[in-house]
Amino acid sequence: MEQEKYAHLEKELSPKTPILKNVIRAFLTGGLICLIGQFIALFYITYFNFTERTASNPTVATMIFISMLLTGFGLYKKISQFGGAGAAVPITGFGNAVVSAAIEHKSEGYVLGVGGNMFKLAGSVILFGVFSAFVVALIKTLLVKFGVVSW
Amino acid sequence: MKKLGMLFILLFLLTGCSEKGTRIENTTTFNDDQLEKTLDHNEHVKLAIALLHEKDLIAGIRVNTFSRFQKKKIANELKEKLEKEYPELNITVSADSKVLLETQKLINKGKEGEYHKKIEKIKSIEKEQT
Amino acid sequence: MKNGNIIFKTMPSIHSTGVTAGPLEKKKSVFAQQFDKLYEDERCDLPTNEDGHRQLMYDAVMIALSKAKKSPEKIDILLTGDLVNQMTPSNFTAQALGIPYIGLFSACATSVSSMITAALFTDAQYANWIVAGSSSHHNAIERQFRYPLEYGSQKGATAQWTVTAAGAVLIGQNKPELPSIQCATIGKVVDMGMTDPLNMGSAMAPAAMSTLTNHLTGHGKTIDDYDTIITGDLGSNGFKILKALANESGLPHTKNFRDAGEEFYGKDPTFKAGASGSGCSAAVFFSDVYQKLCKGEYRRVLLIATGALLSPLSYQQGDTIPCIAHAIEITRDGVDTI
Amino acid sequence: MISIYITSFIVGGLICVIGQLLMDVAKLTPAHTLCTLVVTGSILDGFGWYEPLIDFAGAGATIPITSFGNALTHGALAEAEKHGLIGVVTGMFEVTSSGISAAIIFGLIGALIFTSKGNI
Repeated sequence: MEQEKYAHLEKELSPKTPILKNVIRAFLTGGLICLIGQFIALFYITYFNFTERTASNPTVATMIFISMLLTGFGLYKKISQFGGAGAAVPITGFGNAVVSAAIEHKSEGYVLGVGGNMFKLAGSVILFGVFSAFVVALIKTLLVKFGVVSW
Repeated sequence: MKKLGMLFILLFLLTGCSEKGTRIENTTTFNDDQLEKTLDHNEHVKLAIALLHEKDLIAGIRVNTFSRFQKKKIANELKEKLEKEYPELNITVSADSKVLLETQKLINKGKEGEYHKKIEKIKSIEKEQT
Repeated sequence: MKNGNIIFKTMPSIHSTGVTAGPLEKKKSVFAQQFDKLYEDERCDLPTNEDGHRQLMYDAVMIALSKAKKSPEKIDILLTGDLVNQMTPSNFTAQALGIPYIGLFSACATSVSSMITAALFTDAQYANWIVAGSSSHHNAIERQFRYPLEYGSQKGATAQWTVTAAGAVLIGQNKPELPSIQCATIGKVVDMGMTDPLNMGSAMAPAAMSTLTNHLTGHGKTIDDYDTIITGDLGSNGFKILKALANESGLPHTKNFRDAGEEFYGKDPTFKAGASGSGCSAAVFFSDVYQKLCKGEYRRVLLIATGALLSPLSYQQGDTIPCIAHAIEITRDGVDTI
Repeated sequence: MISIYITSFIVGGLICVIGQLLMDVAKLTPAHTLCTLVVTGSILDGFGWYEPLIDFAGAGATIPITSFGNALTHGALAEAEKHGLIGVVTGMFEVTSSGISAAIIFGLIGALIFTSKGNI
């Protein structure tokens, strides 16, 4: 049998991705995580000297802390299985990627294992975040210099 | 699950329109009628709490849900407007809920002796960037 | 030998088997009762996953030996394999057992490829007693092939769960009352251009089909000659495709087809398409199938173990997933039926 | 005050829906999806569109990974405004350090406390 014909057959028989179901679950999970973030932000705004803008830093750190606990107790993968991108896209998903890699590679020691592999999954997010930020900021700065746009 | 989504959308639409409010505390001799009018008449402002003390005017505002996209611009415009109306005052207008919250707390406590110190603190927090 | 089809003239027998499995298998596998040893701890009370993996294999071999009242010194060759890089769990097992050893890699088809090799050694009279087997350990394999265990990634309906299990068989000269290896087919690598490492069943199904057809034509058999034709770890999706391929290629029916991967966790939807891993086929073939052969429920079976020959490197470089399937025919009928 | 919770839920949820569609429809791996979102966030900030979204949705915009790209660009732009071109490089982590430092610290603490489990 040829590859193309098989690919056709395989596509016909394999279960379809339940996109609508996944999307609804992602919406609810992601929305809920952000809602929890909003409550944490409110907590920092109300009880500490943070404004709406500055509260996002401690909020993010707190969310990552919660994510560490959920990851360590083996719950985050269950949330992810339910929520898909709803659990991966929030910063807690970033935390999960870092913490899970760190926990997994503990057996190779703290330097080569944890240290060397911590950003195995999350590293690409940092790389592309930093690089795109560099390009965007560079373009904008140059455009401002040449008077095309203003800050 | 879909029902839950509908409920949220409904709530979302409902909260777009809630009552307006303006509260002003004045410990100075400046006339605050114009201030009240300016705050009241701004179509974006849902709630405003302002405090006039010595040389300071501090106003925390909350804007309507869909005006939040441009809430910094709204606060800046208000500030410019008020600066014209009260050229002698140091004016701070912020749409940050922290400023609103702190100003409200300050007024509710009502200890005039603390006003100056607290106002300076609010101003310094407000200036901090993320 | 022609086209990979082998006939074993002396019909080496499977004298005993040993199967071990982890705690999740103890709870969730429908075959748990038939396994010889089940662990309470997923690392078999050892520090790392790989240590646990090694213990699984070691215990499986020792159980198979003790059932036949043999000690490791009496064994001529050990033929085992697993999925960890360079098969270190198997290597350490061989070191601990002190048996002359060749490591074999056919991914999840190692259970059958090791049996074929063992039968060849026995048939050629180079060895009296050979232990063959394979194993896999969920934690050790997942972190190597996919993500860290605690990383949350949404698995689709075609994903399979690598089992924590090991199976070993003791193969020796023919003994008429024991299940014996009559013939086998060494598979060819089949690549249908599938690239999704989370849908291995559909990558492996054509390999299984190719080997099945080759075995039937090469040995002049029909599917009705077998009480069951059992594949290793196609999972529900791959198994469905295999049956479709069988219908398309003109096989009369697929009633007696089984798939160890699909059955392993009792079609529990939390395991998605079912079980996989080189321990999966070994555990089922050497427990359920072997016991049914011994009891006489099965007279003749065809075991087809399938393996996806990929590595994390190969699929990240955009390569397709080449697959292999090896078949071995085991019978209770005496030598006279050849 | 209630409305910020609703907007954060909806906007956060919708960003995740975009992520889910990238995974299910465009067939991207989770890593590719996250990188795409980060780059999107950083480009949006280049146009000055992400900050208004944060004002509108609060945590709904700051918690998804898009805000990471936004914050990196924002830091770089803020420094560039003050110090010119060199600020593009120096200002990048001005704003985002908290997310990364928290991830590093809690990652190590997590590794100290926990071991991974192969449960389902």
